[in-house]
Amino acid sequence: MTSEALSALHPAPGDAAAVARHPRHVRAYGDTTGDGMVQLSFTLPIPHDARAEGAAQMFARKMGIDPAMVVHAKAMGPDFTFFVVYGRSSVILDLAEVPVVEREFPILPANEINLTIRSILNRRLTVIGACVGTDAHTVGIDAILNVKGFAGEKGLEYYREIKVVNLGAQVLVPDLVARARAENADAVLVSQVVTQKDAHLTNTRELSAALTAAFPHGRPLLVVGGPRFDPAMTAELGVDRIFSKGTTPGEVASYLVHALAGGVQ
Amino acid sequence: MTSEALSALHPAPGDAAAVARHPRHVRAYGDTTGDGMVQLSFTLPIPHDARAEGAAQMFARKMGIDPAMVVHAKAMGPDFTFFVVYGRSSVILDLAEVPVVEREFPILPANEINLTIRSILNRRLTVIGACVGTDAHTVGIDAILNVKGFAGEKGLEYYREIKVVNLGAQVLVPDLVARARAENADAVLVSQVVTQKDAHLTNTRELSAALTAAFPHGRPLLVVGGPRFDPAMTAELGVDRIFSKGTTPGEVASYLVHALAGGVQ
Amino acid sequence: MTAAEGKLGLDPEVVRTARRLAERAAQPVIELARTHSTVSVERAVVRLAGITGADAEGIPWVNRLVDSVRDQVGLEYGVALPVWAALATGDYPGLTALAREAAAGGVTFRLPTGHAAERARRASLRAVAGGVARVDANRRQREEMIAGLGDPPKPWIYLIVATGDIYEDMPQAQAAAREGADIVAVIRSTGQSLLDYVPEGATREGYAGTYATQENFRLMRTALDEVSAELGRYVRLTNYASGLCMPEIATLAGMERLDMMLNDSMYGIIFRDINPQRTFIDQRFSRQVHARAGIVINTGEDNYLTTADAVDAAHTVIVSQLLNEHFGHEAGLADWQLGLGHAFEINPSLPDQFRLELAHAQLVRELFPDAPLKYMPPTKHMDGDVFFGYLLDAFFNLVGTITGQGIILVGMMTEGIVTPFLSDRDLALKNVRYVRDACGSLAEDFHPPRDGVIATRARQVLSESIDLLGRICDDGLLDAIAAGTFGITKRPATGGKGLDGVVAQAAGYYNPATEILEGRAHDEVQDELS
Amino acid sequence: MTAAEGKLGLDPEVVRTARRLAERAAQPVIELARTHSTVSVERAVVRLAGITGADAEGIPWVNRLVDSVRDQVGLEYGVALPVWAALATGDYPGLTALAREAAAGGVTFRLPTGHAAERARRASLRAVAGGVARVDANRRQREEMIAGLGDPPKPWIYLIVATGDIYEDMPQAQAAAREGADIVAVIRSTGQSLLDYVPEGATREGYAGTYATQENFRLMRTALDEVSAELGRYVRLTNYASGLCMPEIATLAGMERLDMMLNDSMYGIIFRDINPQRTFIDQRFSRQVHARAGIVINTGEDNYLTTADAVDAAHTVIVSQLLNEHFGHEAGLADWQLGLGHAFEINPSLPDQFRLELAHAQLVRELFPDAPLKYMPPTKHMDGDVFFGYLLDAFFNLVGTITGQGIILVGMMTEGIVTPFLSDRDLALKNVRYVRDACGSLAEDFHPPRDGVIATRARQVLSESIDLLGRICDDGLLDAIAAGTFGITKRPATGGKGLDGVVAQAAGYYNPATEILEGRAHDEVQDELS
Ligand code: B12
Ligand code: B12
Ligand SMILES: Cc1ncc(COP(=O)(O)O)c(C=O)c1O
Ligand SMILES: Cc1ncc(COP(=O)(O)O)c(C=O)c1O
Repeated sequence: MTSEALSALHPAPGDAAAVARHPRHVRAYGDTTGDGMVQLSFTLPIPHDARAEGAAQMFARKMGIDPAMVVHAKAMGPDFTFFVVYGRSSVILDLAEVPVVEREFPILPANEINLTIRSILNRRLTVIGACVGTDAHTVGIDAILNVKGFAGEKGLEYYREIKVVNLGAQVLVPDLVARARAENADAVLVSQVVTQKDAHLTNTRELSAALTAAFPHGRPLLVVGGPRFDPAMTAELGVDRIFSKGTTPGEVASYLVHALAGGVQ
Repeated sequence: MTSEALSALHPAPGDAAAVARHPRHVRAYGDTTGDGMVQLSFTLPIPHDARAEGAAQMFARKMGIDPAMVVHAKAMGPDFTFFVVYGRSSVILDLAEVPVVEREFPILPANEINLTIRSILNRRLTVIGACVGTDAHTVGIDAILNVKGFAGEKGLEYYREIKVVNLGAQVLVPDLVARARAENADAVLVSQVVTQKDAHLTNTRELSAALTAAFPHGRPLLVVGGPRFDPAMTAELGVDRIFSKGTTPGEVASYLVHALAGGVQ
Repeated sequence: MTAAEGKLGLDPEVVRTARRLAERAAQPVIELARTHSTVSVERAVVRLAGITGADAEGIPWVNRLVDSVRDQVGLEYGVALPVWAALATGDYPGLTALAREAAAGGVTFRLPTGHAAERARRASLRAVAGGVARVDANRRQREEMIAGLGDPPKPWIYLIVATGDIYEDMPQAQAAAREGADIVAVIRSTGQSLLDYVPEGATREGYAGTYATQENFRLMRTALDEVSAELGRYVRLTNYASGLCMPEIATLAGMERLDMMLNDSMYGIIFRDINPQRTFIDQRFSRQVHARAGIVINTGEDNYLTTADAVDAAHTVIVSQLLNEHFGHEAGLADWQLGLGHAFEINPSLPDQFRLELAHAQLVRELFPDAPLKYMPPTKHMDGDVFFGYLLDAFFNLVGTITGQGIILVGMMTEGIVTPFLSDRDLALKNVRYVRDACGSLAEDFHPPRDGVIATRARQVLSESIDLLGRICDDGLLDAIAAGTFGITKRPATGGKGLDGVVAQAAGYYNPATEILEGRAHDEVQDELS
Repeated sequence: MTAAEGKLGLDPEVVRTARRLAERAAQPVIELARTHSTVSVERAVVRLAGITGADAEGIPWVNRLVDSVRDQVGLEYGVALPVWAALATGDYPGLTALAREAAAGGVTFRLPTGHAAERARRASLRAVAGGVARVDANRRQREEMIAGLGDPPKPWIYLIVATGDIYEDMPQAQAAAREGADIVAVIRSTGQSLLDYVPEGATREGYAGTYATQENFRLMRTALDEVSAELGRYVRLTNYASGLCMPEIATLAGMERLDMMLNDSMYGIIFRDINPQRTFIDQRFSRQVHARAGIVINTGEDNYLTTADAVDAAHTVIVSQLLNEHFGHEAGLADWQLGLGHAFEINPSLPDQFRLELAHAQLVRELFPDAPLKYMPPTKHMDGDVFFGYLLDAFFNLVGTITGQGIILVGMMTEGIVTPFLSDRDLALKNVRYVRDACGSLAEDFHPPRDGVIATRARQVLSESIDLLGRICDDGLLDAIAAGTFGITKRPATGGKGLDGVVAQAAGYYNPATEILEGRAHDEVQDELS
């Protein structure tokens, strides 16, 4: 770490507020700059006996918390113990290293989106939406697609130049791919809410492979969304864009015309 | 890690319950053996912007949580953001490595304690208690010393053969040492509850040094207690025994006669 | 009237009107269910007669058998006559052997007539009576165990396990019981309700839930019997009937002594896109089985409030409860078996949110004084702030306590994040216990004034319910569903999955299970049943 | 009578009896306070006259000065006459210079007589009037700011900052205000209340709190004025008067426009082992200053419940509040200035805990209808389970809302672990906001029956209070304290710290501050005060 970074962690008295305002290296903050305090809770599959609190402390220390205070330990039956730990985390974050998924496109008003589609495609843009696999959580995809929309913004159905085919829930990947071919879809929008055992990742990879295979001359845009997706994983999952918690329809529409206009290869 | 340990983490179907019952290596437990799930919350001194969730995720990853889900992020004014993270901790704990402060003495009934003191010392055992420094939390030390006691057990004053001198709160170290000399104390019992800026550790070290200096031919037993002490730190702090949260007077009395009888050098 | 009642000043005449309208709205659908059958109803009949097992692909023999019958003679007359006619040939040692042979294409089914028909009728009736006898025996055993072990006081604490692996579920369920759960529910894997068959055997993989199978039912009931004995309190087991196999799962539940079942007349339609007609027919049969088994059903009105707004749609919950009540009564369920559902889902940032919740919960309590209402915790507004989520669950528990709900589904702070951790359940139960013990009879101090926020709101919801019921009577329930009345989800009467499994009963349709369940065959099978 | 009142059916005659007994019990102690002074009272006088600064060791000049006077002539006549007599020599440009010289041993103090005495009296009166004028100006400024910016509705949200570093405290206080705090309290470093001087200047080191100094007061008030303007709502500042320097800190608070002060007639005795006589004398003077400054005091009955059991000792809280009320009135405080303290400290595992808390809180509310009661959150039973702690704080907030408490000290989930984190406060405020908004006027629905758990408990506590007051009247308050009546802590009248700072007033004792504060010098200092 540079000495400049170090001094940011230990500001000189007097100018602390100024220096601390935008340092590059930061620690967790309990009640004092640089104190590194965090709260952690977890269960260990061990009985709550003399060893338990020591085990919890060691666990926390292995996560880089030192000193670690085991402030709560509770037996849950004979084989498990729940712990709450407070302590100082050794992590120093270099903010310059944090990958930022900045929005790579401007947010456009509805009329401009309609105009752009018309001028580029000279026809309506066809979008197919679905929850694939066994996922039946449609509220998220409906929020994006239905006229009613989300957070005060109308959904994609509201856009004159967008044709929305919403297949609903629990759609099988082959059915979705077939429909995309039949409709000659420009974009496939898929929602995945259930994440247990990484179902969302598995399903997305499966869909991406199937779609690519079904469209040898270039597949439609593939956009996935859901509250627990990491937007930085597009390459890993083989999709064009990932939207997470709190997405609004306007963002999705703006992204689509941006991609259409060549923002995506 | 041994392959035996690894197989304990991934039990074969069928005998999972049996193998998992007492494995030597354990991970955190969310809802499935080996899932490693933990919950973490912390604040970073950064604004809640596009970068924030990425920063939180990186922070968690640096603590060995991967995958890390930032499930909650909340701006606290313009300069701070609070995060809640769930994810899989990489920590695998070797239970054999956990230091256990097992009670090194048996718990004795009051009459036996009185008898032992009488037979060894042929006089009453003198104990001096106090909260040193600026700490005014007397409930803990009173729970140990006062007749009323704690958790249904009578305090040390109740023991016929123990003479208790309770100096109360905010006692200066020199005053305590002087009184220990004046009373010819066998044991000094000190409580420290306030831990901010490690006050309890600083005060304990100061006391230990002063007591040792004042008794060149061997100081009284030095016992400290308080809810946030780590019982494994006796050597570091220069004390004979540390008692933490939930201590009962009977434990302390039993320890004292054990130490008296030579359990402590 | 219990102590919890009569705080809102509801007009009994208005309440009677609401019930009358619900009855009228339900009538055409009941008629539909009376005059139709489904593949799953027919499979349930054969299951009651004792068929088990599945082929190498995991498709149960009962499916193979009913499919063969359907292919060859159709199901308009029911599966019983052709099947027992085939068995009467003496060529097959039993139902499973018959099914195996049928799947291999080696059986020719015929609709028997005359004497053969009468023999098949009698044989099927006796065979099915064996299954019903098992259901009856389970019911008696439950009653005895409860009498012996003791029944926990209301509200019953309802906890979910959902690891996907029955062998992880069992210790978790026992742990939950030790921590205070009175009822343990095993959530199903996400895909199961759209399977048109019931998987077989003990299962260890499932997404966000564990498959409902007869063997899993048995394993879990055994685990809970064990812990019930240990704790000296009968711990109830719940699973889910809703889905394409409602009649069969209800049957298996009766045969494995489950105690409660999620069973809603419309959930499958709205939240699984199952065909409405299929659902209403299946629902009626499944409830007849539950009625016989002494199982308490749980309805699913809480779900409406996850897709619709809890204030705007409050009256749809009441309407659905009144419909569920009538459908339930018609199928033979007693009031104590009607665990009508509702939920604490009002946006917590709405002013007076807590008092509006009190109004809704108290209204349901006063409308259905003898039903063991099932009250569901907040889910929609659980947004990842686990601390606040834990608090919100406490206020849910408090509403439950003040308004005397019968079954409290315990809220989890990680709702919105993951399926519950072991520790979530432990913390959640601590939450429930605190509220229950510390606020015990707070209802004693709760007296909403007649013209206050709470009583006014309750009367308003009731009056909106009556308006909606009136419209449903005019348009028909199926059209109302098609128009998106419930959960703002539109489900046309001919859409959705499973319509092809529906069949209109022909004159001469025969169903031995219905005969027994509707009390028409009692004399004939006295021996089998006692 | 406000809406919150009259729910318990208290007998007004019984309430009057309680007040009469409290007055009788307080009387001898008030007499003691009237006829004695202390080093800190005398230092407060000189502080009002404008002295500031400290020597190289950090001991304030005012201590040096008063100690010199005391060494040379004693304090029986007060410090004013000797000091202003010395100043009248013209040898010293001002008080600070005089103190500096006195510390160096270069001043000889004498008790002036005759004309010199009269001159010293007048000069001291005028000098002190300058300080009182500053206090008055601050009071007016506060009133104007409140009128201009707006005053938040009750209950006021009270938050603590306690980093030990005034420069960390300031942004934290502003952040707290932005998040919704109506009152910010800066906790003091653990050792300060036993210091017999007030530290000087801006301070950055303190254990578990920040030193109370005039400069820290000023810095923090400035920071809060800034954020008040930003938010359009006057944010109040609180600090602690209790301790060996109660009169001086009260004075500095008035001079720096603090808005509320922790000021209890017995806290220092019981929880800091300060001598009882010293405390009662200091307390009276400090409250006279608060009365003038328009400062709201907060009493410390909550603390009793951390050492004694909250159920067993509930009546000691009431007795202490009645005493604090009488001491307060006698010192000139109006009802709106009496932030009487109490707390939510009943063991949460006790059956009916929540309803007992409701009973206690409602009782206090009805006994003191015009006082802005200060209600303290659970601390003792906050055991490290931060999730449960967060829940318990919500039920505390709920009692506060239902019973209409005036000042809600916001509970922190990390109570029992660390002094609060920034995020603890943020979460705690979300907790408060939910309860306040969602349960808003739940009091409307709260009607404990006369013979129910709540009303019965409240009447029982009141009757135990009357019994205890009777015994105190018989034995004397000082003896009751010595016997461990409050907080089960025994404090004999001649024990504890600071008794050597007490002095009996001689005939001819003169205190210009008291003259003004008790309204006897108004004509003489009209010019200075207007
Ligand atoms: C509503 C709900 C239901 C409803 C669903 C109704 C319906 N028609 O959708 C019902 C009651 C039916 C239901 C059932 C189940 N549910 Co559910 N349910 C929820 C709940 C409460 C809210 C979800 C929601 O509607 N959020 C609101 C929407 C607007 O947010 P969103 O989905 O995040 O969508 C936004 C963004 O993510 C994004 N987005 C989402 N998708 C897409 C797609 C694209 C292309 C784009 C661009 C953007 C985008 O934009 C949206 C707007 O901003 C959550 C808990 C919670 N509080 O989150 C559990 C939850 C999702 N359910 C869960 C589970 C397990 C189930 C069940 C499996 C339980 C069971 N076994 O019975 C069942 C079965 C469902 C199935 N087969 O999938 C779990 C999932 C756990 C996990 N992480 O794996 C959750 C998290 C609850 C929990 N903690 O256990 N559920
Ligand atoms: C009661 C209390 C007070 C009372 C104390 C009354 C009294 N006479 O003791 C009052 C109200 C006066 C008080 C004041 C303050 N308190 Co305080 N207080 C508490 C509280 C609520 C409970 C502590 C307690 O009594 N526990 C019960 C006893 C029985 O438990 P115990 O102390 O752990 O003792 C047991 C064991 O640890 C062990 N033990 C303890 N000592 C010893 C000694 C020996 C020799 C042995 C063998 C065993 C032993 O045996 C005991 C029995 O099992 C805690 C919060 C909490 N819930 O813990 C805060 C707490 C301790 N207080 C705190 C603070 C900061 C203060 C103040 C400084 C705040 C302020 N600035 O105004 C003041 C000043 C006090 C001072 N100068 O020290 C902080 C300390 C933070 C920290 N970790 O540094 C806490 C944790 C609250 C918080 N989160 O902010 N407090
Ligand atoms: C009435 C009812 N049935 C069934 C379910 C679960 O159905 P599935 O297993 O299809 O997810 C629910 C879940 O909330 C329900 O309320
Ligand atoms: C009335 C009163 N005064 C003072 C204090 C704090 O005092 P100290 O600064 O001595 O810790 C408290 C704390 O609870 C209090 O209640």
